[in-house]
Amino acid sequence: MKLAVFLSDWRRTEDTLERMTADKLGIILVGNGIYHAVVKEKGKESPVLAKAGAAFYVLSDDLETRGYTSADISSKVKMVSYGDIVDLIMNDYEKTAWL
Amino acid sequence: MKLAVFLSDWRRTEDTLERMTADKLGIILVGNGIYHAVVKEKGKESPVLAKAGAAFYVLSDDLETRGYTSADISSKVKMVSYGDIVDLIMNDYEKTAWL
Amino acid sequence: MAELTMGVFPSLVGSMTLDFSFRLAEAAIAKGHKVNVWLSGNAVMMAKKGQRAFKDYSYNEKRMMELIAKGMEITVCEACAEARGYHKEDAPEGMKRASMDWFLAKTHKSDRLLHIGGE
Amino acid sequence: MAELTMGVFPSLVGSMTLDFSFRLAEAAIAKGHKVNVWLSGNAVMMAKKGQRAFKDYSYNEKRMMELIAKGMEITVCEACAEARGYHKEDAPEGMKRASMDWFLAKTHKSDRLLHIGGE
Amino acid sequence: MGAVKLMFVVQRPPYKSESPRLALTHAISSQTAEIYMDDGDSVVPTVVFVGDGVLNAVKNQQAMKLYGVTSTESHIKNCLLIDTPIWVCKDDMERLGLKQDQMVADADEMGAELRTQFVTFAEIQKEMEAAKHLLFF
Amino acid sequence: MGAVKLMFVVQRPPYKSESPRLALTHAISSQTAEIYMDDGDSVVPTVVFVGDGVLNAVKNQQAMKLYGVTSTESHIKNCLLIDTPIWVCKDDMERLGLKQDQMVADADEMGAELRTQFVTFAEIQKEMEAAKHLLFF
Repeated sequence: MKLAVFLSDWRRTEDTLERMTADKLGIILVGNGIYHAVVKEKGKESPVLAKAGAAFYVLSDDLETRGYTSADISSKVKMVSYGDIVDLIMNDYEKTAWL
Repeated sequence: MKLAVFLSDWRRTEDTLERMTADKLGIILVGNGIYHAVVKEKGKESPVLAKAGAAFYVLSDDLETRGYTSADISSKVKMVSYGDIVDLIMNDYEKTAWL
Repeated sequence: MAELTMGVFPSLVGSMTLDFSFRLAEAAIAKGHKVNVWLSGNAVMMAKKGQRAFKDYSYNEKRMMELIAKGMEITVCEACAEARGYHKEDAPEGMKRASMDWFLAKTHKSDRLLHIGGE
Repeated sequence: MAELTMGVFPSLVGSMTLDFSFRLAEAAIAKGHKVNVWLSGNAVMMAKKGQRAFKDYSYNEKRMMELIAKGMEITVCEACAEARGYHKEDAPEGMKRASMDWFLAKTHKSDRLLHIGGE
Repeated sequence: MGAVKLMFVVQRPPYKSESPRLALTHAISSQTAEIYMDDGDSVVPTVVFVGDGVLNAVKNQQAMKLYGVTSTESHIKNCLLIDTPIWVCKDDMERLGLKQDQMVADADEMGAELRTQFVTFAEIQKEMEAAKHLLFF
Repeated sequence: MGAVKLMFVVQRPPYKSESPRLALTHAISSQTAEIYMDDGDSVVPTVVFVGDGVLNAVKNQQAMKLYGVTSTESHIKNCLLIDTPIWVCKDDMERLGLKQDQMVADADEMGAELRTQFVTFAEIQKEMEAAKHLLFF
């Protein structure tokens, strides 16, 4: 399946993401999920960014709301707008999961 | 200080409890906090019950709401009622913290 | 043009998830998609008109009304609303009230579903 | 007899924290304590009268009214209520509306404070 | 389009959140959704408990007696009664030390024919692939 | 009873929850609480950011521009302006890789005299002991 996963929390209370697989997987960081793109806890990148085979996106509005900019994000992650998210879920992926 | 701490979550998103100290510390498990009294994840008791020097309480109503009884709780934990919680916070402790 | 149905459950103020949802709906409509929104759980807080716009709280009533005018279909869970004391006369114009089966039926023909749970 | 002030922030339906809070208040009053309750954040959802009692949703209006009759003082954050579209005429009888300083002042003389945050 | 498969995935424990309850009540409402659909169309939900969500399926919940609200146990039984599949991830039950005899396994007393299925995450993954839409709670 | 110390402890990040905002607005309201109290009485709040709560104090938040809501940054500055102490746990800043120049350190442009204090958890613990009441958000 082609799956777009939304993460909106920094401290996650589920481990579904780690266990799921998809032929094509996009992880869209929104809300407090944006911290996975910018915070290096104890010097290490968020384990979310280690999900094998996934493409990573971060919503610019939510990033900048919290005081960060494109200069701060991991090179694995692409900045996107609301319009880009619409295109991702309508064109690039078939199913969504807000975890 | 004499501190009564309330825990109402199973997957906690703070680590304040681990870092705080109190001369007298009571940990009152309510809501989904009751799982700390009964669930042994991977065979191990909840790390909450390892907090040094603390007394542990679990609200019977919230325990039984979730399908557990006094027979299921760790021997470290004492079952209490709403009335008992009132006595604890009014008589035995001076400050409270709902984490 | 395709059809997107969103099920939104978190509350008006707090998580900013309704702010997100209406902005996403706006972007989808701007791209020519049909958008349906189902509000359940604490998201039924949108079913009380006359919310005041303060700078310290999420305020979505105005944007929601504009999107309804642009063809967004929005329906609120009737039982979830009544349990919170929101009656028919409280609902903003253009918002429907229905039972949960409305949402289930909408998913049937929708090309995409974005279901946003949580409080 | 001592005085307990509770600050309660989570929503009416969802976490069951308001159910907890009113039951604790009831137990404290039964033991002769004076109880003050401050509702802020999504807990202002109690400031809408006419909530329907369904078995699938937390319902606290009846217990709250009984506790008010027994002397519980309960005040709701005015701005938090207005932002959600709850006006003065929506509030149940006996519930006061005030700004946040009411709560801060209450803590001054209270023997105990139980502040329950969260959504 | 005929029947469309929906998958309701409950990932979190009961009562502290309204989500598990809403997953079950929404799934149950699929029964009456046909009034909004064309002849021959239907939605077919499966409700899956994974992660800490398996705690929703612990039996003997006293929510009605103690708090006056329907228990998630009772909703699970209602699902079984109307033939909505209930799946509980046994990998997570094992992780949390839950035995099958602690769980809501059937609604025999209500006359339900369907029983709870205890499945692996691999089976859940497969079902996710088969569903048209996913709803995570 | 004179002055009573209150400690507001913010443990979680901003925006996904209303809590950090409410901690700040409630602390600010201590300024006007005297109308409800006897002469000479007052409440004296300190607002402390610990754990992931330190993320509230990252500067350059664009919440007003992008979502039309006051940023927590702006509320922190308002606290400083009315001489309400703002403490940020530096142990947690270090853990999350936050440098002091990324943080809201003052409200000089508003004419505030007070500045953010970057403190250890040990100092916070001491202040918790000194406060009459604790409010965790």
